[in-house]
Amino acid sequence: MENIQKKQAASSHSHSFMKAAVREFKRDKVAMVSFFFIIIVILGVFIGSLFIPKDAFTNVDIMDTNLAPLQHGHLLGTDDGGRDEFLLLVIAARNSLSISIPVTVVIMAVGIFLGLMSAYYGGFFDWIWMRITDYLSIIPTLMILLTILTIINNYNIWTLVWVISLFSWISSMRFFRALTFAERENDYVKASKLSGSSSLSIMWTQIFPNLSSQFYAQTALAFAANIGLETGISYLGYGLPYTTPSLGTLVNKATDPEVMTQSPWMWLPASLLILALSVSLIFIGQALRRVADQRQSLA
Amino acid sequence: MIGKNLLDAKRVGVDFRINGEWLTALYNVDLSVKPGEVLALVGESGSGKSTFAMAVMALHNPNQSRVTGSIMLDGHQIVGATEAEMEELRGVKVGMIFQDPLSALNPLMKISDQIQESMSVHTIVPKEQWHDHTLELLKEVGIAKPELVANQFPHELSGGMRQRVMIAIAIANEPDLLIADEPTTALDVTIQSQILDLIKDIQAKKNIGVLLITHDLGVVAEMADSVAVMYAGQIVERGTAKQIFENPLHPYTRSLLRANPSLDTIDDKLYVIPGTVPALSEMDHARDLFLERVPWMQTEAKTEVPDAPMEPESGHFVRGKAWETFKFQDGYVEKTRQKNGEAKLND
Amino acid sequence: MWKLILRRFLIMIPQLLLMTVLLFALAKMMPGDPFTGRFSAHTDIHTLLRLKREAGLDDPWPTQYFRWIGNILHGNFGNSYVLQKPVATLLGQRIQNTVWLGLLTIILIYSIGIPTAVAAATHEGSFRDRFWTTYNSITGGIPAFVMYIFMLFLFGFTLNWFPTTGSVNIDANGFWSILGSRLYHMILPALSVALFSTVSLFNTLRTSLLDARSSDYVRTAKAKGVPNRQVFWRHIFRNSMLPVASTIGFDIVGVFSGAVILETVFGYPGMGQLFVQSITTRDYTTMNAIMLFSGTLTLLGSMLNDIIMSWVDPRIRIK
Amino acid sequence: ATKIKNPFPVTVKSSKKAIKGGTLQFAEVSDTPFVGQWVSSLSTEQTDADVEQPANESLFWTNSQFKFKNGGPANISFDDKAKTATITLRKNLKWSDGSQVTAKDVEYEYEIVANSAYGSSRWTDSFDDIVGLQAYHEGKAKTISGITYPDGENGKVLKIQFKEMKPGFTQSGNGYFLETAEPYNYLKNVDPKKLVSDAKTTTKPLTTGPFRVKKIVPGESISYERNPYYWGAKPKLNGVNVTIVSTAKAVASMKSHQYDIYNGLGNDQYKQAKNVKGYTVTGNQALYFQALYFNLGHYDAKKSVNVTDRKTPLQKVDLRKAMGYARNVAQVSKKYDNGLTVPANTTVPPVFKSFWDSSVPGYSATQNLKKANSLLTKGGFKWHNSKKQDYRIDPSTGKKLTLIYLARSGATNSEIVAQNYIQQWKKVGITVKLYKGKLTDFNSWVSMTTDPTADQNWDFTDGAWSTSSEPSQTDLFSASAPFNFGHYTSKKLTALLNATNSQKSLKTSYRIKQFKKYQKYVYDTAFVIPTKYEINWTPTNKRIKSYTSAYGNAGTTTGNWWTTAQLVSKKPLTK
Amino acid sequence: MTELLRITDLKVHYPIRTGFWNRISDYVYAVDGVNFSINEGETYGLVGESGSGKTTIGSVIVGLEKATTGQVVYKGQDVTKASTRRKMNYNRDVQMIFQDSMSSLNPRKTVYQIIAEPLRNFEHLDNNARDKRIKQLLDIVGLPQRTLYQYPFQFSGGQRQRIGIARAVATNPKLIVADEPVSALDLSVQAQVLNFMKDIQKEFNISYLFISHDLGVVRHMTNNIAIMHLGRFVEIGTRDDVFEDAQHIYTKRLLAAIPEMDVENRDKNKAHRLAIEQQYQEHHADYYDANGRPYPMRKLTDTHSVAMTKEQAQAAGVASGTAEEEALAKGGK
Ligand SMILES: Nc1ncnc2c1ncn2[C@@H]1O[C@H](COP(=O)(O)OP(=O)(O)OP(=O)(O)O)[C@@H](O)[C@H]1O
Ligand SMILES: Nc1ncnc2c1ncn2[C@@H]1O[C@H](COP(=O)(O)OP(=O)(O)OP(=O)(O)O)[C@@H](O)[C@H]1O
Ligand SMILES: [Mg+2]
Ligand SMILES: [Mg+2]
Repeated sequence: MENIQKKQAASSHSHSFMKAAVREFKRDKVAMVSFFFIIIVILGVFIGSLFIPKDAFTNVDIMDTNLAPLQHGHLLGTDDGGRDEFLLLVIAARNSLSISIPVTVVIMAVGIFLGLMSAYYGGFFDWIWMRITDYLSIIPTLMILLTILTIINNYNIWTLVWVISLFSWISSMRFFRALTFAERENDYVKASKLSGSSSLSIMWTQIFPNLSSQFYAQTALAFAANIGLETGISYLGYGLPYTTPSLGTLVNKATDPEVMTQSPWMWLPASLLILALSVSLIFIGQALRRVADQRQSLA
Repeated sequence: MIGKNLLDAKRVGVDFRINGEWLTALYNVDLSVKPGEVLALVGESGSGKSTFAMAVMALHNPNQSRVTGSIMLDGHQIVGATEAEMEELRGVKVGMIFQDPLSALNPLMKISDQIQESMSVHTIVPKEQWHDHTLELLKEVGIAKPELVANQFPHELSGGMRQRVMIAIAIANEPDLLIADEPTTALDVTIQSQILDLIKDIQAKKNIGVLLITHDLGVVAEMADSVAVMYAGQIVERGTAKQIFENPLHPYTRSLLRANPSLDTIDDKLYVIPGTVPALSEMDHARDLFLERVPWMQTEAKTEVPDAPMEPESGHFVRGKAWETFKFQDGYVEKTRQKNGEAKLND
Repeated sequence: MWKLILRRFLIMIPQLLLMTVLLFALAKMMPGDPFTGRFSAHTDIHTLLRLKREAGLDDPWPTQYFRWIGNILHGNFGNSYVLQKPVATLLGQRIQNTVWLGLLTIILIYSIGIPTAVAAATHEGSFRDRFWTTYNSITGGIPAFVMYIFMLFLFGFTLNWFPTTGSVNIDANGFWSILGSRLYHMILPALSVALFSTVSLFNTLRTSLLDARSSDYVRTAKAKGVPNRQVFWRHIFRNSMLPVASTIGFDIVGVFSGAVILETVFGYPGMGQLFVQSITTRDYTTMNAIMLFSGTLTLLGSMLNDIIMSWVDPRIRIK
Repeated sequence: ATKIKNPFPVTVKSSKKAIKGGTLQFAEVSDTPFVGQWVSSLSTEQTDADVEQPANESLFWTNSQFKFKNGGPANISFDDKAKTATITLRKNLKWSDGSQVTAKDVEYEYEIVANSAYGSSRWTDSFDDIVGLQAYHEGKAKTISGITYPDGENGKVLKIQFKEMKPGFTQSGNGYFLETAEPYNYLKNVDPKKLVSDAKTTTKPLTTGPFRVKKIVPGESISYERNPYYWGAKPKLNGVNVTIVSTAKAVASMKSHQYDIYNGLGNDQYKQAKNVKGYTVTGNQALYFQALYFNLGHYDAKKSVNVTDRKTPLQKVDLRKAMGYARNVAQVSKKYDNGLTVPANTTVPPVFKSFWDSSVPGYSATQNLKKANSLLTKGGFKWHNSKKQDYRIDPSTGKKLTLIYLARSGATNSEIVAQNYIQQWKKVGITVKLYKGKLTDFNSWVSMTTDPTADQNWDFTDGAWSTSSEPSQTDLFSASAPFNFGHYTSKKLTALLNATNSQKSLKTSYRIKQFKKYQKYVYDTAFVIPTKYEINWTPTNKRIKSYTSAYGNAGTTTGNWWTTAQLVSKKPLTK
Repeated sequence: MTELLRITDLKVHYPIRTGFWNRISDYVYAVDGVNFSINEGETYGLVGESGSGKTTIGSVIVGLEKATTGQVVYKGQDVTKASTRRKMNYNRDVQMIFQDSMSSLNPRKTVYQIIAEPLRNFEHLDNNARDKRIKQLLDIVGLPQRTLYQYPFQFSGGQRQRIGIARAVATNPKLIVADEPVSALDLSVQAQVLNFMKDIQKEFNISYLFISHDLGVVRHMTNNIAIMHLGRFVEIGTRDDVFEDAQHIYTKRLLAAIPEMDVENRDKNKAHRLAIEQQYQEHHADYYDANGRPYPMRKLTDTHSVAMTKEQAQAAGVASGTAEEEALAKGGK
């Protein structure tokens, strides 16, 4: 019974958020298109890649290299290894998303968890965490990432996820810490304490719902940023191996001005996909933020 | 106190565009302030008091709002005046102080700069005198160490001091009219009384008109020469302070006075006005909106609302006719009314 | 004030020390060493080993670490084993290049971001506003290097408007000609960053302009009779620049950390490019010096922020 | 017999009339800046040597086969009986500040190499052949007893006393003596430890070549002007600008006609570079070979000796040969190297016309899967499922035959090429996996191949060498060579290598015979499988009146191309 | 009347931390030694200027702030320790109403969820019983049942304040700390809320600690009043003691500053106010010690204590011994 009650309560909250979001997205056609685009890309890429055998994108076909789109049945042409660009794009997108999605999840989860705890408990706990983040934030992140990636000899998607996450949670923690600090000032927190709720329950059932819309918006932005970071690392040559292509490795081909002009099919689709993903996520983030603002303004 | 009106507002209306729809926030407001007079504008939150003040200053955003009617300020028409004309009038003819003296002062500017800016945009005080005049002003508003304060920033001053500085800024160019929008709501009672006394002193000394906006009836009683009571964007009653407090006519005024805790009510329940203020979008200003909260009265008085206020006493105006028949539901009769004889007016 | 700066400096020391430990450990964990790059069939491996030993790379880690730290404390950043120069000399040139580029970039970012934010905020809801807001959200979302490559290709090679390599033309002589040549070399990279990095400045400034516009003190100023122009510049703009000023330190740091990719793409001989090279050649001394420099810069940046803030915002006074 | 063709002209000429003076724009294609070290014994970078070309001149001239010849800044003569070499400097050989180049200056270079205070990495055991140099190197002697000045330190003659005359002496780059000099008087007051970073050796050098440094932007570019003290023909150009251009930008900058000469372009860029209007590609065979090294043993660091003792199916010669036959080197060369590499048959580059044995067939000329299969079957590597021909079994373990390939990253297509070979080997049933699933970067690769304590869990790798202009291969494959990555040794191999350096080999015809024997042996045992040779190519703008990529001091009338270089227009030509 | 809660020598000092190591450099003496007690069913008024420490006292009583020293004795137990409070389900009996009704209601929770929270934690009701109780509470505060699943922003200020009250009374508390419950409300709404508070007080015999700076409201609501200044009490007494017979200069000043709804006599009032103000300026030193803090309390009558020196007390005509001494003696029993 108790559980049902809670579920009801929870669903009625998310229900209203969903409603506001639906309203907002209906009003904002750009955000709506972005939303469906993201969904289609994610589903398409993950489901599609299930049907692509590994050979299709690892095997080199020396006869069919550098084909322009639509030649020899290659929709988007082939690369310098004769690999089909379309298949590559699907796999690359899957790999890039397989990195940026978990990274986003990790840093948002760590960020909200530490941010909430740190701001809520304050005092020594907060002080320690702030000193840690202070310390970590003076470290030149990209440089250290590159250094670490040269040390790790044999890495896969998961290693990359952990390494990128290692430093990226700081800003999300600070963000949520600041929000929680502001939220904590509200008297409803005191009221909950007086109503006998435990600290944990106050944090997660009282404060967190008020951060949730910022949380969604921030997640969209972080996701976009992580796609950028992953591709940037791959661009510098510290990404995944050849057999695990990512959007960054595809874009990387444009560093060769010759490829850039003569074989745009090798890098342009990937660049456009990155751009479209990033921009869509930004539009979604903005819409979600407006959903949050709307509630505040209604209040 | 007889003379030409300093401020003469006739049938002033203000509409706001909210979500693409024009909604009326102020309707047919008639008000006037004479030199040397303190007019108190009272009413509940959201009744339109600030909206009126901003209309006098012509500070409403022209894209989001429109002002109709006529507002004459010392012979200048404000409705429809250009921005340049208004810049000439603001600070010179009319000065204004606001409720929250912290946010109303620029946090990044020294006090002296903020006062002098007032002088610098007009030609009334010659440049050589700015410095001395600033110190003089600060002294005038009761700041003990003007030299020190002049060089400080707003956040370094207490609430009362800030409000004094606000007053100094407002009177820097010796305006004829001072608008004070809830000048003491954010202050402690002791500070409040000091600031009110200060405003009163300055008003008397310079013989200026004051439009004092407040929702505190006590403040009104202490300060005002005349009073205008506002409800839902309309002036429901106006008259001298004495008339309003001793012989309130409009049902709203009477209800408000009754709801105020006083010595008489000490162990009783307070009077509660039934119902709530309608939302802006639900207001039909052609009617007397307060009467919707008096369900026990007959209907004729409610529907028939003449456009012009009635003047049952000289200088005492009241909107509509409902006052003639209004009785509290519980039959309560105010002491003053018992004393003055209710019948006299009701007949 | 000076006392505070001093104290902040003292606080920096443990943070930097901790950082040196991390950097040192990472460097040591990297495969290879600065001498692997010199390897060829005609160098005697024993000579290489001797040189390595002489460079102290065979000593126990703690010895190496403390020697390194000791030297740094004496202002000696060691020698680059790969480029065979004192790191200080090497970095000196590179940092200069990066600093100039960074400065130009920041100036460009500000001179694009501020006017557009002002235009957008003063015409809220207009086409101009929507245009610049959209421009910023799109440019802010594109991974930078994609745009760098594009800019380089278009303006550097196809249109041939800008030099595509180096930091100065070797034929430039005399102060003005050299300065001109340096500027000419920096414009394309700086512009490529600036055109696509205004988003945070734009958003911050636009929001705070809008906030300031409806603030009480602006109403006060208007009530004084202050003309609109003056209200805008003295009250709205000045106050809105506060949050912008509060990020200057971090902006500077951001520009420097962006140098890694930027300089790699444009082949601009700055710190970032040197870093990528030093990491591939395992030039520890150079690599660590650069990271240490960046870390110090971050600290100085946040200190600069505090100082700027306490300078422009009288509410923040350092005790 | 194997034929190696150079697809490019060695020399190109323009019929247009030359302009007077002019500045030549030289692009050095490189992703790292030049160090700018002018003391040759302290410099290790090829980039440095390239960018310093206009101002540097070697003491001795050579012919196109790298044999010393007279007529250059100095002459060298050998006395086999007395075991001496005599170096005679030209009377008018001067440093670029006008001071004389002296015998001491030549000797000073030896001091820099041998005195560890200077930190040179050039010292090798070969120098032990000069009398007293080892003692000096070890600090036991204050001077080098084997080097003497018949005309005094400031004279122009230097005599070197050797312990033993070597067959390689007559070839430039033999590593037994040095071929450059340094301005002793100019540098003598610099603290040896600081010499490497002193302005006198980095930004304000003294040189002897036709041009001298006017200005240096460190790491980026150098501008040269005529050296008025040059001993030879007066250069025709007013100056030369050398600029570092990154690999990624080189072709694009060619297309916008920014430089006259592009030195150091990668083979993967040829396809784009070859058709750029206004440029002609010149080229020559490179001193380079690449080979497949099988990891057959380990290096005993204590004894400084290689031991062939690794347990691996690769100990079977049939498997090694099959690995060679299964590769499609020619296809890869054509596709990815654009014909700029050619399948190699031996480990001696064919530039050494007389030493290279064209009769050895090699394994890389054509892919031969049939032969590979039959060799494997012969070696006992049976198919796991002979019908399906899925993979082969290692008879010694009975398990799937799997080899680990330590492939190097670096070029843009390294990964593609590696994957391609892996696919080819799969065709003959050899399962090959990349070491840790990916390519290994250069630094890790060096650590793994040279450090005996590193992980040795790999079976084969690619090794490539830019060889010296002396053909000896002792440094590469001898039992004591630390760079013998395959650690293969045998009595026969040692004997063959020794023979090429023996006193008998002072006679060139004997030496050639020994070299051919050695190459045959490499082919038979297949302990390394030569993969490819390379062709150097240089696009040059058509505004250069004449250009040559000939080796040595051949190809021009004056013996130094930089003095004859001329331009036919003010700007690089666009057609 | 029985005593419900007694505060003895309560001090709350907030440390001011500075520097990197976050060291304590000074203290804010928010509450600096106060004693008083609240009886069952009575309303105790707490008045004073902004920052004088009113909220802090309230917070300590409900357990939101820690007392630096001193005791809060409820039903004979010292409840300054969090563990004690938890053991006895203290907040079931002692609740709070906040000034800002908007911020005290979680914008993401429905009325139902808000009122259910204390019930869930303190009362072990089954769902039906709880639903019933919530509906009953809604009736008590006069909100229609349909509002049960609405969100706070859908209510007016007065309604929101009533939701806050419903939450506070949900567990039938004995004492409610009301921190400026009507300061943010308009006159007409204020009347509603005040009436309502009085109603439920009668019905459930609740005690209030009523914090306000509006003396009119305080006079309307309270039996006993404490006037606070600079973290200390300057005067305690019954309503009549304070309003009719103010002894402390600060109390007098406060009273004089209240604007009176008496148009006729406003000039007289002003003159009186100015006279008191002058008196305050002149005699300030007599009422505050060397550190500028009020003196300890002295008993004038059984109900009336004032912070003054012995001499002043004697001049005022009464008694010996400070209130503190007495309080301590009582506590010792
Ligand atoms: N710029 C505006 N745009 C839209 N609506 C507005 C604007 N300014 C005021 N209103 C609305 O007009 C009505 C009157 O507001 P106003 O601020 O004048 O009230 P007030 O009497 O001053 O109240 P308070 O005592 O709270 O200051 C309110 O309903 C308010 O929401
Ligand atoms: N958490 C805290 N840390 C430091 N100082 C505090 C804290 N809370 C309150 N104070 C200080 O304690 C003093 C008393 O504050 P308190 O809120 O109790 O006053 P108050 O009488 O309720 O004032 P108001 O009428 O403005 O609500 C003030 O000076 C305040 O600044
Ligand atoms: Mg208002
Ligand atoms: Mg308070």
